[in-house]
Amino acid sequence: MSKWIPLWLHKLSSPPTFYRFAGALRPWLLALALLTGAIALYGGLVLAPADYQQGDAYRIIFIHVPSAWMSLFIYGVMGFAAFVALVWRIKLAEVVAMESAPIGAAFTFITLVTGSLWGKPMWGTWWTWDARLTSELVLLFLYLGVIGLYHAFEDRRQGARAAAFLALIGIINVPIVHFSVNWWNTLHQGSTIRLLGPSTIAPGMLWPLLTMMLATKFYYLASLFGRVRTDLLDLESGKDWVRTIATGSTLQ
Amino acid sequence: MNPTRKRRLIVVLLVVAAATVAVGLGVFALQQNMNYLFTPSQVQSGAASSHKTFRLGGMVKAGSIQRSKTSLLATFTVVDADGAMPVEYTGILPDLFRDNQSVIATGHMDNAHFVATEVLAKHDETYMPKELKDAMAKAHKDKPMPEGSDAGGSP
Amino acid sequence: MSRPGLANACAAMLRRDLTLAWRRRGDIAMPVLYALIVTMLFPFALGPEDTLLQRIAGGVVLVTILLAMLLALDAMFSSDIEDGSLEQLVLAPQPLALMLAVKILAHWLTTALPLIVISPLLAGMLHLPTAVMPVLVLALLLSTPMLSLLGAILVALTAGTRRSGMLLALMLLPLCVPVVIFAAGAVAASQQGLPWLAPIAWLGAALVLLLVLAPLACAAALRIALDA
Amino acid sequence: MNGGSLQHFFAMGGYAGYLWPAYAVFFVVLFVDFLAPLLRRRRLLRELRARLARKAARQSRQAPTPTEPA
Amino acid sequence: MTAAPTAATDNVILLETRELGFYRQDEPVFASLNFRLRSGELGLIEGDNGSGKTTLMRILAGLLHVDEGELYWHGQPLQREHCVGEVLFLGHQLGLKADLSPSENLQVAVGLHGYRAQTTLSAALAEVGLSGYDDEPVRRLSAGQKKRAALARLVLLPATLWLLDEPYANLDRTGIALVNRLLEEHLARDGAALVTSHGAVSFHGGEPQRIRMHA
Repeated sequence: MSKWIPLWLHKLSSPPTFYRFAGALRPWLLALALLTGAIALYGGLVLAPADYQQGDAYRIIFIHVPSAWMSLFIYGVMGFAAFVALVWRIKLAEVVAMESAPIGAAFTFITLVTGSLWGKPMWGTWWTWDARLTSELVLLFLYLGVIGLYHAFEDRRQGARAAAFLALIGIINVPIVHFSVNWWNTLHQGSTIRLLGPSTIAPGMLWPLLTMMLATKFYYLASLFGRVRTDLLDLESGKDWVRTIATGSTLQ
Repeated sequence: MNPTRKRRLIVVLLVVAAATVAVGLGVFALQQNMNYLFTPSQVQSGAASSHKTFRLGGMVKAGSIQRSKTSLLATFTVVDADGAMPVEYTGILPDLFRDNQSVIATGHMDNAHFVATEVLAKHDETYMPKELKDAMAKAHKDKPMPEGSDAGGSP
Repeated sequence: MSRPGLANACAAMLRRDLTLAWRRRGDIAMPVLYALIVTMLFPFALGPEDTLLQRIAGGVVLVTILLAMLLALDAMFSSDIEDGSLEQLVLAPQPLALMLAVKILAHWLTTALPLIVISPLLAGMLHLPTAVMPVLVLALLLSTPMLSLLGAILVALTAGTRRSGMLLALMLLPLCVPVVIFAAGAVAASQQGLPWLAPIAWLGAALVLLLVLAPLACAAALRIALDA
Repeated sequence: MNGGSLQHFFAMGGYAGYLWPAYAVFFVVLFVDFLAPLLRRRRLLRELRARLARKAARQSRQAPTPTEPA
Repeated sequence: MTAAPTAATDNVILLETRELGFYRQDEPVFASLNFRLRSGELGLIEGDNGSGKTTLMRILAGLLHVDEGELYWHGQPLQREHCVGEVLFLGHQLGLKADLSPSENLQVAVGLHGYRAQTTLSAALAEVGLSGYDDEPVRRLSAGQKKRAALARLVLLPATLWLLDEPYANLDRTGIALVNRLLEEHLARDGAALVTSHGAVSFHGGEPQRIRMHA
């Protein structure tokens, strides 16, 4: 089964190797996230002009939209890692899937709260049962379910596999929820940034948005690496490499 | 055929059969008319007459907004391509509520006008500075901004 | 030695679960009682205003029945896990998914069916028009098996854990959102005199798919959960 | 940037009450998310060191190495 | 691993483990376990509490995933589908429904597994000494009688390999003799059995293969 995995990936998926790799990369990722985040904030809050319709309130998109993207992107990563974990039983994949869930939940929560803070002045309501909002809420519940199931097991690896299974079921569920709620005509606007055809956003507003998207991606990787490192220490606490780290004088 | 393969084949056949039935039912369901939003012209043609409460969707007619000086009562007209419906609403209207804005109002008919219990403003997915918008508006004289389709993948 | 046919095995399982349920008849009555009490509370909480009760009747009955089923869901495999019957079932020379499907059917017959039988009474308590009742029952007939099937997957996933009541609710909620939307949509449409076949057709489509996929998923989940 | 324009900036065209809480939520949630594993890691390592110390003490007390229960 | 050579070398190798190991939370429960079980042979798995006897049984039954090493069934790498219906497992939990009578319980088992040749339900109950109890719910039986009801499955159902986890627990002297008789009959039919026990077992039908468990 492991012959399908390239050798370097196989090596990287060994916990001590990944621990060192992630430890070396994490500060750089964090620095990149902070740098791009700062640029995006300056661009979004100071440089970008006010919107013709929404005035300054639209500036919430610079965090709302990247967070919403991340909430879905992280679910995708989690689902992929969950699949790998279930099929090939690779420990690192289990850990990546399980440690992605809290970050995804954090971004989903941010999306919901900032969306609410945007919806009140613009639509006139904090919340509406529209397809996007509802599927985002369901996404939050899925994340919480995965986290809850993971922690309900005494055996961590068994919990990870059960929660990974739930994550896979959830992947199918999110679009279904979206379309089922779509019935009740939707209030949320369409997609602004399109892969095909021109974006309907002015360039001065677009670049901070894209930069922030990049920043959240870097942040996700930095946070994920930190979480995975911690979880590996916990899971492998009986192994020699962890003992060396624990007793070593430097907290590396 | 060995039992494992046979079992797998049965499972695959069952899944395919179920998917076929499900697709059939889905196609049938799509052919049914599911309309939860009525435009003023539909209301006037009597399409919504069987409902007590329904949703009215359309654009706010320019210059039709009248606010009461003593209360929160507001009256305005919602129009679509070839219909208009007077609406009355008591409450605080959202900031985006203005002339030529797409709105969705929930409520019921009272004689010839619509009494709304909730008014929501729908904004489009276009973001641009005011100057640019003015410039564009000048370019395509009195052409409304394109209302985007809702088929996008990202929120 | 002779291996029994699938039909025999299914019949044996169904008979076993139904006999067990019959020996504990009191447990069957509990969800019904629960649904009656919850429905009764609504007029008290909202006031006996007919129009208001009528408007919410369909949704209230659906949600009440969903919650009543959730109450009974936990017990779907718990006794079988405790006494080792589930291990024996996993090791039996029969397709596990099929056996689980039979167990789910037995569970549906003993928990959901009594609820569907009293659903007109529940709806009547909230003054749902009689003309809408058949649609409500039809919606329930299609949606409750889905809740049983989805619930079975989640119960199987939590089979290896001790505290699972709240967790089960948290996990089931996102999965049953579409089911509730379509079932309630059909009832509401019928109540407003609109065509209600479309949501019923969607429910049917989902049910057909779940009937095949859920037992397979349930079997996989159970193997994961027992693997410790 | 003088005081007036700074004030103008913070007012955000009258939407300050919505905009700034949104940004605050964004940063607070992500900060907590980032801090949680670091704290957990510190605790883990402390516990592990304590466990190893206890084990070493146990082994030095009983000169012949005892068989650890699996 | 000490696997004493036995006389039954002419029979086919039914089950073989190669370097089998199992970990719980990365702590080895047992490691590099090697043994061969031939048809007509009894394997006695010995070890202290916590040495992984039950874990091994559950692995062999197919309830637990193999972490390390390989399992062979008739010389082929073991897959679940190959040994389906050939293995009977008797674990700590007996798999009896407390609200059903012994015969009802057995009927369910027969419905899933089928009958072994030339057995009937009443004969099986008589053999384990539960003749008068076939309408009593299992809940009201004593611990030893419950065990006997579970043993009746061994009499009634077809299988090549028996995996018996602590079959002597809760049994009186006649019960122990019953287990031994059932084992002897099973081995005489060219069946094989693996039995765990942490106590001394006096098995009269020839010297069993002893498999010691340690981490």
